[in-house]
Amino acid sequence: MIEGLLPELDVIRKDFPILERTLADGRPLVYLDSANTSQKPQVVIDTMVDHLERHNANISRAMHLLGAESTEAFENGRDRVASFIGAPSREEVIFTKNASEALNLVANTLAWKGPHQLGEGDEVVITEMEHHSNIVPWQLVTERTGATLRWFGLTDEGELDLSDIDDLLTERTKVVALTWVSNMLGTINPIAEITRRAHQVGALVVVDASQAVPQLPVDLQSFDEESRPDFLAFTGHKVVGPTGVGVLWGRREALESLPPFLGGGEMIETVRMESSTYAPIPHRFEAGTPPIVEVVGLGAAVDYLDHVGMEAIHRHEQAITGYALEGLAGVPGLTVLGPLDPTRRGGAVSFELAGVHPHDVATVLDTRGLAVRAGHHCARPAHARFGVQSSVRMSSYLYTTPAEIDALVEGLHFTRDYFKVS
Amino acid sequence: MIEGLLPELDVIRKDFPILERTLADGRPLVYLDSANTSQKPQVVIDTMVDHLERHNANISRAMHLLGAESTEAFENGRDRVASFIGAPSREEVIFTKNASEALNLVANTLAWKGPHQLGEGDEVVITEMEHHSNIVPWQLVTERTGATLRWFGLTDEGELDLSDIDDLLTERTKVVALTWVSNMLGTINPIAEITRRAHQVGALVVVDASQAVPQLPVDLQSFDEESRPDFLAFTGHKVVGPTGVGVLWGRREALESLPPFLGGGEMIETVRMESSTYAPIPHRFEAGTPPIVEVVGLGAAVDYLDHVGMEAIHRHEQAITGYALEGLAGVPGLTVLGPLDPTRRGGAVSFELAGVHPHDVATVLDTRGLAVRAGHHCARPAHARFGVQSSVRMSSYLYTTPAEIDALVEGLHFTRDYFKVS
Amino acid sequence: MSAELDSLYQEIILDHYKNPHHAGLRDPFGAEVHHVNPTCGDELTLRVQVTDGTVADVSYDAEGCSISQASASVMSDLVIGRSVEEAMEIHHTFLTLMQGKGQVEPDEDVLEDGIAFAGVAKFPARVKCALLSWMAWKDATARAQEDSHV
Amino acid sequence: MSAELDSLYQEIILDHYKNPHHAGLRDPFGAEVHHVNPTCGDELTLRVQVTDGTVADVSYDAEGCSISQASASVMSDLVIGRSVEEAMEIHHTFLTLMQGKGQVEPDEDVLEDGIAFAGVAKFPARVKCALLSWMAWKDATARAQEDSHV
Ligand SMILES: Cc1ncc(COP(=O)(O)O)c(C=O)c1O
Ligand SMILES: Cc1ncc(COP(=O)(O)O)c(C=O)c1O
Repeated sequence: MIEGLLPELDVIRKDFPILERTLADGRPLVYLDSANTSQKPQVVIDTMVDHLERHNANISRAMHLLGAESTEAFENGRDRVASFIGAPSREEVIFTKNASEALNLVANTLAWKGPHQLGEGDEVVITEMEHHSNIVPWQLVTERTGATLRWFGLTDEGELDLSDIDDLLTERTKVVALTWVSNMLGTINPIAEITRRAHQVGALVVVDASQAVPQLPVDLQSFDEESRPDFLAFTGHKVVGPTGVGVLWGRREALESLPPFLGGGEMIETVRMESSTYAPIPHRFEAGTPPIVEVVGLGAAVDYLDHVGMEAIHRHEQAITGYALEGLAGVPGLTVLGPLDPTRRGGAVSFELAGVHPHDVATVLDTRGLAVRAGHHCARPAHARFGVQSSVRMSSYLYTTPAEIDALVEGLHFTRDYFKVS
Repeated sequence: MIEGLLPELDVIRKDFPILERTLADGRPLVYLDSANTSQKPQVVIDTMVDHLERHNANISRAMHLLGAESTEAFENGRDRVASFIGAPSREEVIFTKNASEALNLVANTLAWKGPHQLGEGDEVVITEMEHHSNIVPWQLVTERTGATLRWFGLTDEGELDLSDIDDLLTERTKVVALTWVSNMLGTINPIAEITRRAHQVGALVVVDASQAVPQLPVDLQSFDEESRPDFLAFTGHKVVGPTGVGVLWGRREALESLPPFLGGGEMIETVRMESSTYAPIPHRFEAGTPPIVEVVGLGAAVDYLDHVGMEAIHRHEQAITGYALEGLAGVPGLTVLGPLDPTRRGGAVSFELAGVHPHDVATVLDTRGLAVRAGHHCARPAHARFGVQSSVRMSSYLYTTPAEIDALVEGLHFTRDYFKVS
Repeated sequence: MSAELDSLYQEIILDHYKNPHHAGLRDPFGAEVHHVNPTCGDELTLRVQVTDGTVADVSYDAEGCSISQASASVMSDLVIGRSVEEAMEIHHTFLTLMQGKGQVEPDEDVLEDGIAFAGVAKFPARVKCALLSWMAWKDATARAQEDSHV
Repeated sequence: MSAELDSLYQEIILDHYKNPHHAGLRDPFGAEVHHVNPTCGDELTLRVQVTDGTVADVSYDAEGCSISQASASVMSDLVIGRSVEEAMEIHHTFLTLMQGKGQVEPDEDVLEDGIAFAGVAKFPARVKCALLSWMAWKDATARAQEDSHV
């Protein structure tokens, strides 16, 4: 018996209709691509259907019963999300279309007049293990404002190289943006410690929590003020919610200090042709009709995770990841990229298999019903750092079983045989 | 018999589950707020459910069967939308989160280096009847770049006042942004003619088609080149599709001339820490995980509209609007804002009822099961133009019946009685 | 249906709507605010004068529906002459009533004519209307106090 | 399952993968392009020399999977020595095969070793791999021709 697995794994699996799907040859689906997107439990789908079939209306603007119901369902989603991440205030929760938009919202608005406007001489610090969505926005804004982009490198073990932190974080540093959990290496970064250091030099801290919120119990209120990030971004589709919705949490004063991002309906107070005034947060950053049914679905999703319990989910991930790392270690020619200690990493495990290109590994596994990802997983610089162009990634979630890991390991042995690797 | 109604209206109504809902007192729902958001047919809901229960995976990046199915479903949505609006090329169809983001995409990127970058001395021309989502983005970009915002005024009949077009459109004009159909006045603007004039002075033309695409047969290919707009925006939730998805169509060269908007996964070609290169359109403007299930739903939505036939839907809207205008004319003290000829307007009818505030009208109607909108409908400047602060708006769609209009008119008589207006 | 409506549009509300108390902007005032209900565009300019910790005067200029106008009238009646502390407590009681979805029993001793708004709580779309003037008053009072502390 | 795999990884493909033809960048060339499969990061630098309307040479440097590497090798074999027009037609035939979801019968007379890719069409995720070199070739050829017309 593997310790730490969710006790009622069978029951949980029944909640996810797609897991019952069988593929060609009657093979069951083995979905090991949850870091890419998670599967959805029935309750999320049903909640969305009920909304569309019975309560659909636009929100806030609508004065009628359906409008009131829809508004309540939407704002209830905000309450649910706020409580899920322990946000100090529900108004600090902004809905975006995905994590990428949330990160761009911050980067993009820092180009414009305001207390934190970037300019020549200012520096933005990121890391070499970021997802492209936490690299490109900072490249764009630094290029456009004349600020300088700098970054933390990585150790050979796949951790942040903090040895030059004193050189990187200076009074020129205006923003530090980094991921909490790497989607490629699985590394968990010391967010609180880095935030504290960044705050000492007066920088804003933006945390990409796209891989953290699905896996770790996140409680913003448990951070002391100095080590609590200023912004935190994640995405609905990785927390068993739908696509089309992401979240930007921001400390109230930090959010209020940003100039408007997208302009339009819902984000205004009064519009005159000559000029406009803007609504308070959160609406100030939610221009246009928001992703209503998606927020309703996201509310049901985080409720579902809460119900299973994030502590339990985290233990399950660690148990499965530990079991996977053991199994993978038995495959000749296989090298894992990133930390090897399952208690100090997330559930995404990237690896190379000597003699077989990652694409070919993925295709062979796919014909056996195993869904993994091959490529650079939107983290090309981290791949370049380790001298590889691409890798295979398996990633588990609360519905993953040890038997599925066995199937993966078996599939990798088969792959080696098929390509006659010796 | 009213001419032009959809022949199988009963059958169509059965496609929309929410229309079977009864409210307090067993009253049926009379939904007259479709310009705000449309209701969804069963086929759209079912298509989304099927996707979530059987094919859910991230797109493009995924190498496995589910990933391939999901990618195909998503890209099929792009084909469907492209054909629905007669786009010259499918790659010119960009998915955003709503119409507001689509409009902001264009406005926001014009602030940055590129052939169309705005600056001092440049002018952007909009109109006084725009939705806030086609005003605020242009206020923001002109303020931020030093360009000047100008606008067409309105005639007393609620049409664009084109008398000063020669003064407004000059070689300083870099962008003309206007709505095709007004969401408040119902006015249909002469898009082709204005585009032709704007192109003569070298301006880009951005059309807000949020109210046009749901109601009018739109065929971009049928425009000759000079009078075809450069950009066209609309939103999924008003064309019987889900929230969380909007569309920006752009002429290929116009899109290619815009610098990147949001940065991140999917929109890149190669990422290095120092700098990145970007994917070709459409992906260049689709950063992060797109609204996958929403695009799948939108594909089903436009298929549904195509199946009923946009010509037939347009005739139906005209018939219902004509019938409504007649009915409203019989209510003492009622003044319609906007054109009175149903063949020259869209289906949104805004009005005032002397002696009763629009909110109070809406509430009384709501207790009778009638859903209308009260307020400024995100078009405050157009209200100011007519010296009113707010109005009541009824808006119909393909499922609206003459009996529902009768119920509205009856409800308005009741409202007058209730408030003892003489 | 008419009963439901009558629970919203109580006579007291319609009376205040037709004859609003304390309407029209007046001097002297310690702070003036302008609040908008962005949903519908209702606008309210409101002045507050605080003297020795007491709400000495409230005056306003409002464009809006019956509920928001009547609420401004009732609110002014309730707070003028009270200590800021007492007035804030009434504000709190009114807020609780409005957010109670019709489940909260209004306290006539505290709310006086304000109890007529109990029915509004059952119309979520109208709660904002009833609260507009209260929110403006709270905002203005806070500012007036800040200024007097400077 | 193995049968399905075998239809993808035909001997011809694995042979080309292990011993790619025309690999390595060569002079002279009229145009050089760098194409990327953004999904997976596969990269290809490709040169084309067009002389008197004929594809005189194609050379490349590729990092990628078996399918993309083998495809570059087969593609070079097919187009080198042909007129640009003929080569474009072969390109078109190959494209049709790839987009045919496994329903298109490959024409051995036109595609020669390229018929081995018929199985790829059944793996939508791999179609891009097979097309990478063809797209690069088409792009480079267009540029080479543009330049020669200047
Ligand atoms: C004319 C017009 N433009 C823009 C919009 C904005 O659409 P969305 O709220 O979906 O961004 C709307 C609808 O609200 C509209 O009616
Ligand atoms: C670490 C990380 N950051 C950002 C993102 C971007 O999320 P989205 O694609 O939903 O915007 C992802 C997922 O793709 C991720 O894993």
